[in-house]
Amino acid sequence: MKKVEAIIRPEKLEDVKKALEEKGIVAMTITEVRGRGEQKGIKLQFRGRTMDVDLLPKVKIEIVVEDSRVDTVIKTIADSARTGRFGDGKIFVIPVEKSVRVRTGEVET
Amino acid sequence: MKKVEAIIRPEKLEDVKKALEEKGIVAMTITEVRGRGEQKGIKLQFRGRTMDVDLLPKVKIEIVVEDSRVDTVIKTIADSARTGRFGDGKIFVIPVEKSVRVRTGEVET
Amino acid sequence: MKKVEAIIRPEKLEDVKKALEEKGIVAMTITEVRGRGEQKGIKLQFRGRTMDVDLLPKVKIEIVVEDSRVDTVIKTIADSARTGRFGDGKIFVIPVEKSVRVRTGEVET
Amino acid sequence: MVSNISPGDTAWLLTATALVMLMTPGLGLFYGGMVRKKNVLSMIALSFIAYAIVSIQWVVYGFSLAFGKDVHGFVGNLCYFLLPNFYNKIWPGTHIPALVYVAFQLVFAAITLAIITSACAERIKLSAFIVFGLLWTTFVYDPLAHWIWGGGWTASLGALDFAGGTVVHISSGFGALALALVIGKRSGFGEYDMEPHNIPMTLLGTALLWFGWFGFNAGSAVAANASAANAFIVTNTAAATAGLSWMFASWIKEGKPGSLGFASGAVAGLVAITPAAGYVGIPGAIAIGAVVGVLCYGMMLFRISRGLDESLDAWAVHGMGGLWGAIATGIFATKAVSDYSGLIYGNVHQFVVQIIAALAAVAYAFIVTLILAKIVDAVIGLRVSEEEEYVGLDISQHGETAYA
Amino acid sequence: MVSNISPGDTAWLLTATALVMLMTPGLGLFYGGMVRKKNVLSMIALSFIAYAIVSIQWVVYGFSLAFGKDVHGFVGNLCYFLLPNFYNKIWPGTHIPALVYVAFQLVFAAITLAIITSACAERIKLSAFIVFGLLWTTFVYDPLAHWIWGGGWTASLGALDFAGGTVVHISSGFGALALALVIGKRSGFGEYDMEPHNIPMTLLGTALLWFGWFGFNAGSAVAANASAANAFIVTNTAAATAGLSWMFASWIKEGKPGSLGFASGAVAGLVAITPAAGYVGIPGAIAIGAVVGVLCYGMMLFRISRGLDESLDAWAVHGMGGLWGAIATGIFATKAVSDYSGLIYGNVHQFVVQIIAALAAVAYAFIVTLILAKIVDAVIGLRVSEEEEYVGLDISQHGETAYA
Amino acid sequence: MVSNISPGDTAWLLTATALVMLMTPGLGLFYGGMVRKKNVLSMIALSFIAYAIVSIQWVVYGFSLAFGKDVHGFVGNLCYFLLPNFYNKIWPGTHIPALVYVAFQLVFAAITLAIITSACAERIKLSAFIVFGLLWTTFVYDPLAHWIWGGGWTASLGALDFAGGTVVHISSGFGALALALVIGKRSGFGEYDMEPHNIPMTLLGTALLWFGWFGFNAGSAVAANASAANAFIVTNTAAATAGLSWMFASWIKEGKPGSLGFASGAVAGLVAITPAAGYVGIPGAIAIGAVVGVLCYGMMLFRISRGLDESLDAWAVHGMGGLWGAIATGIFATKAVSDYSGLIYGNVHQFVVQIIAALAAVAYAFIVTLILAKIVDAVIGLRVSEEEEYVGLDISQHGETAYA
Ligand SMILES: Nc1ncnc2c1ncn2[C@@H]1O[C@H](COP(=O)(O)OP(=O)(O)O)[C@@H](O)[C@H]1O
Ligand SMILES: Nc1ncnc2c1ncn2[C@@H]1O[C@H](COP(=O)(O)OP(=O)(O)O)[C@@H](O)[C@H]1O
Ligand SMILES: Nc1ncnc2c1ncn2[C@@H]1O[C@H](COP(=O)(O)OP(=O)(O)O)[C@@H](O)[C@H]1O
Repeated sequence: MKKVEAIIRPEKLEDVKKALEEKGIVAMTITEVRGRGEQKGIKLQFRGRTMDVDLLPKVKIEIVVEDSRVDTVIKTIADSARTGRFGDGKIFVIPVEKSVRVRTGEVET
Repeated sequence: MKKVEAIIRPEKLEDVKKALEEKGIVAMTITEVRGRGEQKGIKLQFRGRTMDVDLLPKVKIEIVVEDSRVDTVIKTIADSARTGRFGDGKIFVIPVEKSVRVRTGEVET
Repeated sequence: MKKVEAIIRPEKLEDVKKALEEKGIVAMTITEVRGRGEQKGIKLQFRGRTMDVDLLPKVKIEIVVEDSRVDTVIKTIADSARTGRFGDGKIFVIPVEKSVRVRTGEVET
Repeated sequence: MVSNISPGDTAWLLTATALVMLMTPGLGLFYGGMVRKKNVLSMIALSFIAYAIVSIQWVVYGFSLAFGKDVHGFVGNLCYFLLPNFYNKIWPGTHIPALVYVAFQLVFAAITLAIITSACAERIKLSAFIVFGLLWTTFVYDPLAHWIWGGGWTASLGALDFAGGTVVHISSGFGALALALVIGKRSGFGEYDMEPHNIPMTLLGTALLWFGWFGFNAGSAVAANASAANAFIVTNTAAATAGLSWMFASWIKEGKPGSLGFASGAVAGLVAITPAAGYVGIPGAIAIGAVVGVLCYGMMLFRISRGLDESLDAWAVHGMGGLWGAIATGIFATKAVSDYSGLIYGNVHQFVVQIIAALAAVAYAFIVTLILAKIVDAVIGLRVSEEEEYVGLDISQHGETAYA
Repeated sequence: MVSNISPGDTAWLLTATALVMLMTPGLGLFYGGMVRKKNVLSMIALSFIAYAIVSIQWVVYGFSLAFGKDVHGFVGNLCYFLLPNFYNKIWPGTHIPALVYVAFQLVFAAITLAIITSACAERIKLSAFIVFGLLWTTFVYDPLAHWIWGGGWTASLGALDFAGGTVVHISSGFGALALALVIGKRSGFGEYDMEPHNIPMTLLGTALLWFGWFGFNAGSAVAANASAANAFIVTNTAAATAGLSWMFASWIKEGKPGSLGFASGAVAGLVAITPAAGYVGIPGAIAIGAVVGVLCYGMMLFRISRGLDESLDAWAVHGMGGLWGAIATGIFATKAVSDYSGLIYGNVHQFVVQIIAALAAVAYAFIVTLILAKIVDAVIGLRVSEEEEYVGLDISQHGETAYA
Repeated sequence: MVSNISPGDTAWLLTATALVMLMTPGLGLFYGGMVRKKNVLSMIALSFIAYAIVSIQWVVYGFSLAFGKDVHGFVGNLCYFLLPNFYNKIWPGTHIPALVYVAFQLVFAAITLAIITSACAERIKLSAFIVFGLLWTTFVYDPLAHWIWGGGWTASLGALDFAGGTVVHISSGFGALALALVIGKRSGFGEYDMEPHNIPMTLLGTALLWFGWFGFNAGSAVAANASAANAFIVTNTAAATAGLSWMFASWIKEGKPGSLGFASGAVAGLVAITPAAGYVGIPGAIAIGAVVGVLCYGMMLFRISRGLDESLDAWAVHGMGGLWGAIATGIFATKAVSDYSGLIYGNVHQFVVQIIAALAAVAYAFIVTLILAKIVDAVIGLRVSEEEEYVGLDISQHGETAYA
């Protein structure tokens, strides 16, 4: 099992959710985060000065899936979250050793 | 070392904390998240329509422990967070390679 | 690749950011969390009673880097986040199997 | 006829009416801060909707039920249905246009219904509240207002209620108690904490209530005169004293004084001085405030200890505070500020009359509310479903999320 | 001369002016709650800055343009530049000091400019707004105020506008429409949701607007008399009715009644009763409110369906609500409360005059705003850059973050 | 005797008193938005508690110290202890009931103590504040109020202070400076940023302050007359001008105009016009406002550059703004609006008197506050422990968390 951790633009969350649903991926956890990529956020000019606006609001989506579906999840998120501009986000894949359903106590590995 | 990541009902947090303390597990990190499981949240009826209320508020508990205590942590959380209804949550176990205490710089692996 | 997950005092975030920038580490994701360490937070006395104030506000910094830079990141964070008092925080290292840039679809492993 | 209008009195009453109007959304914020994030819109909306329902009911027939021609000392008749020819009328016994008097009384009726929403916080069905609210203001508030202010039987008895201790606070407080019993506890009540989600919002609500209460009490002189002045200052004195009194009581008992405690105490002080504001002086106000802070704090603890989910303490603060205020009026009334005197000046009669009128209001409000709530529950159901309650009323009743 | 001041009238007008002043920041909160978190400071600041600009403009020359000696029925001259010798003046036809009249009129001019910020929410450049605002209040508001209240041509025609249906609401509503067309949609509009970030803030704003509107309408009697009393109570009636009317309309259409719907409806009711408040009675107020709630709700849906980003619905609520109110005044005016009567009493003339005056205001406000907006856009640019819009105006225009 | 009451004046003063009352919680919100999330309840609660303490102290003996029979020009005696027989009294020189005058003065005393909490934000022990507050209002405010308004020595000198430039603003501003020196910096001050946690809350506070200030200044005419009208409009003019002035100054210096800058400037303008409101006209108000915006902005920068943690700038805004206002009264006073004239009309005497009175207030407030703060610090300790400060005062002093 893997955890796919995607950090995307907040305004793209609905699109991503919809795209994932179509692929049958429903379960997910969402966290509001702030972040910056290698460009150090966005540069604003004012009165001859430049100001970096970093740590822009982002949304983190976490989805735990069996290994076989990881690539689908990644592709679906990447496609639906893309605008083509800086700040579109990143997706990380992290190993998960075990998963337990609290309601039933069932364990999956 | 492992990170146990549990996503539970917010109203169960106090119970879980208490149960863990009894087992000697004190350290933890809490994040407010929103999430949905495979049921796509809760269905509400109104005027003949159905509305999915998804992304309900949840609490994520992260606890890093030595491998030997992972099962205790999981069991304690699962038992104390359970109501038996949909939405009780999930627990994931993720490998941790190293841990550093900022105050002292001590490293544990 | 690894994810370095550091939980630090909120008031140290600026210092940590600056220290990391000097080392060329710019990209990061920030989450507001609450946490307690083994000391169970801070003890306050009042009218003869003692009260544990636990789950103090913390900031979680997540940085995904190539393996070779992990130690620099850890050291830089630890040094710049340190006050020497309880509550300074913890740093965890978690394996990352894959990383995808949404904008371009590029995959790194 | 219009020649007898006093612009000064009218200016003050217009202002006072606006001040009291602001109390209802103020109460919405006061309550809204105390519920969980998922119910804050519902809580504020209930106050607004209560205000709107009563606003219409009052000008159509509510004012008439309260102030129309007396029917057996119990209620007014419908002679003032839709306020016929009120434009050129001066309200008898005053120097203000009758329409100002109607408006001033309207805002009292409105907030009274809003207070009762404490009892059904975080679980009432919006449609049920609308029906219940209309019934309640008609069958509970209007008759009670008639009894004391419309020439009804407690007025004849000689009971004093300057600005609504019985009409507004006892009625809503004990009404809330009855409603809470019928609607039942919130799911999870007593099992886990339901912390207030936004205390600054509650403190803002407190500020608006305190501010508006000057209109409530000093406006009840229905003139810009010495009686209004007295009501103004004793109102402030009682609120301040009660705020500190609750704060110190909780400081001693719990080791820390909550800001919510101060706020609740202040409201309790405002409640208790309401019936007395035109009859007591500064020393009486201090006594009334000091007692009510401790009293209502105790009543809140008692309510909690009994596992009773009258969620935002309308009963403990308005009901019991109003009861104390009604009785205290019979204790501390002094000839220094009006024609009436109370127990401490040897006037046992006034004291007894106050108790009778207050207990009658307690009984009437409790019983009729119980009946109305049962009927509404039976016919359309007071409560939302378990799922709706779990996701919160903001989403389930309004389709909205308070904070994005 | 000062001997003719009525302290009662003056007291009420001072109060009314303060109440109306509070509406502008109240509107800032009303709007601020509806934008995204990254633009809330900008939204509130725009209201404050509009208020400040007009505050200075008005005492320097704005009042004079509106109320100075008539020039061809179109605008006032500059005889009241800097309010010469106003201290000892009583405003003609009233019993209040001229400076109170100036202040009362000032707060109307100020909020009108603030209403228009709906159209440029989340995308206007602060510097451009300052320039645009100064031009707009000078070239749109001041003449329109003159037309009806300063002895201009619509006044001569016999048009009625008690408290500013044309001057304040039509002008800002149709001005907002024009400005929205010039400045264009927010980036992302129609692609993804832009949810209100803090609905309780909007409800607080609603409360302050409602509260302040008593000063707006009942203050427009410029005396503490029966006309003020009538304006006060019909204002409340229309607001309550319209709040419920919008709420029920959206309940039927969308299945759930939003608290924002109630709030928007209440504001629509307040808007619509504004021109009518001194001329209609309770039944008229109920009719006006019931219609306007449904009407403005429909107009909002229509605007959205057309993909028009007049972001916070100044056009749908103030523009169309004001238009309806202006016309409704000509329908429901009754001799029971003033010297005028409307269509339902057979007075076709008044009805026609109202329509003419309203349409003239619509046309004037729309066209002149369009021109001014185009000019400002051409010269300094109305909009922030794409990046600035993306990070939000709080950071890009003010260098601040609302919530830490 | 009661026959001489003017209902109009009384109506206005009742209203004005309520408006000023609202300023204290308004200030709590203004301050509360600027502190960190963990101290917001403490900050608001300090304002409420200041209000409550003074409310009781004032009716018991504070009013008497300020307005009782003069003792050597320095303080009043205790002849008005508990306000004996005030019900039927008209306040001398006015047409309002004495109790209204007492209440009006009360709300001034209350907010003055609240302003000073700027200096001890995020670090004061609640119990220490209660003791300090009671001492401060008694030994600093009451004598200063007597000096100028109770027939004390500065009044005899001919100093002018229409609504409290010296009494309220200089006293609290320089008192705050002294208190900040004694209590010391917040831990972490200068090391890391302490960003305001909720700027919309501060803007709401600004709105309530501005609104209430109309009561403050126009109420100080103690009548609904031309002087009140003048005070009203110059208050608004100065606030608007100063808001824009601070905004533009920071725009030039920092490249961006903060909404907090506008808000601080507006408050500075309200402060500066306070002593002058009954003596200057519109041009004077514009001058006073334009200067004070830049001045107080500079003073804030100066304070920060000196590493001084007078946390929320009561000194820079109220102290220095009040000082400027007091002096400016001696510059811009004009016979066009009162019997007094200032420096620009050649009256050097008034100018000198203003400076003497202002500096005396500066010195008295600073020194006595320093002494009182030292005493309280020595006896019970002003500051919370380091841990308590770290977790925040909401939890450590009140056992509460603001937002859940
Ligand atoms: N190396 C990283 N470690 C942690 N988070 C990252 C990293 N790189 C990017 N992110 C997160 O992803 C977000 C979007 O990244 P960004 O670099 O702006 O995308 P893009 O490369 O398309 O411009 C950032 O705001 C940050 O939260
Ligand atoms: N596969 C998953 N990936 C990420 N988060 C998940 C996943 N499954 C569940 N969750 C999280 O756990 C929460 C509770 O899950 P849920 O499925 O509702 O529990 P249950 O299975 O008992 O009904 C969800 O709201 C979501 O935050
Ligand atoms: N074992 C753990 N698992 C998860 N989070 C932890 C753990 N230990 C510490 N933390 C996080 O780190 C924060 C700081 O830890 P703390 O123990 O207070 O530092 P120190 O050891 O220097 O006192 C905690 O508040 C918590 O959020």
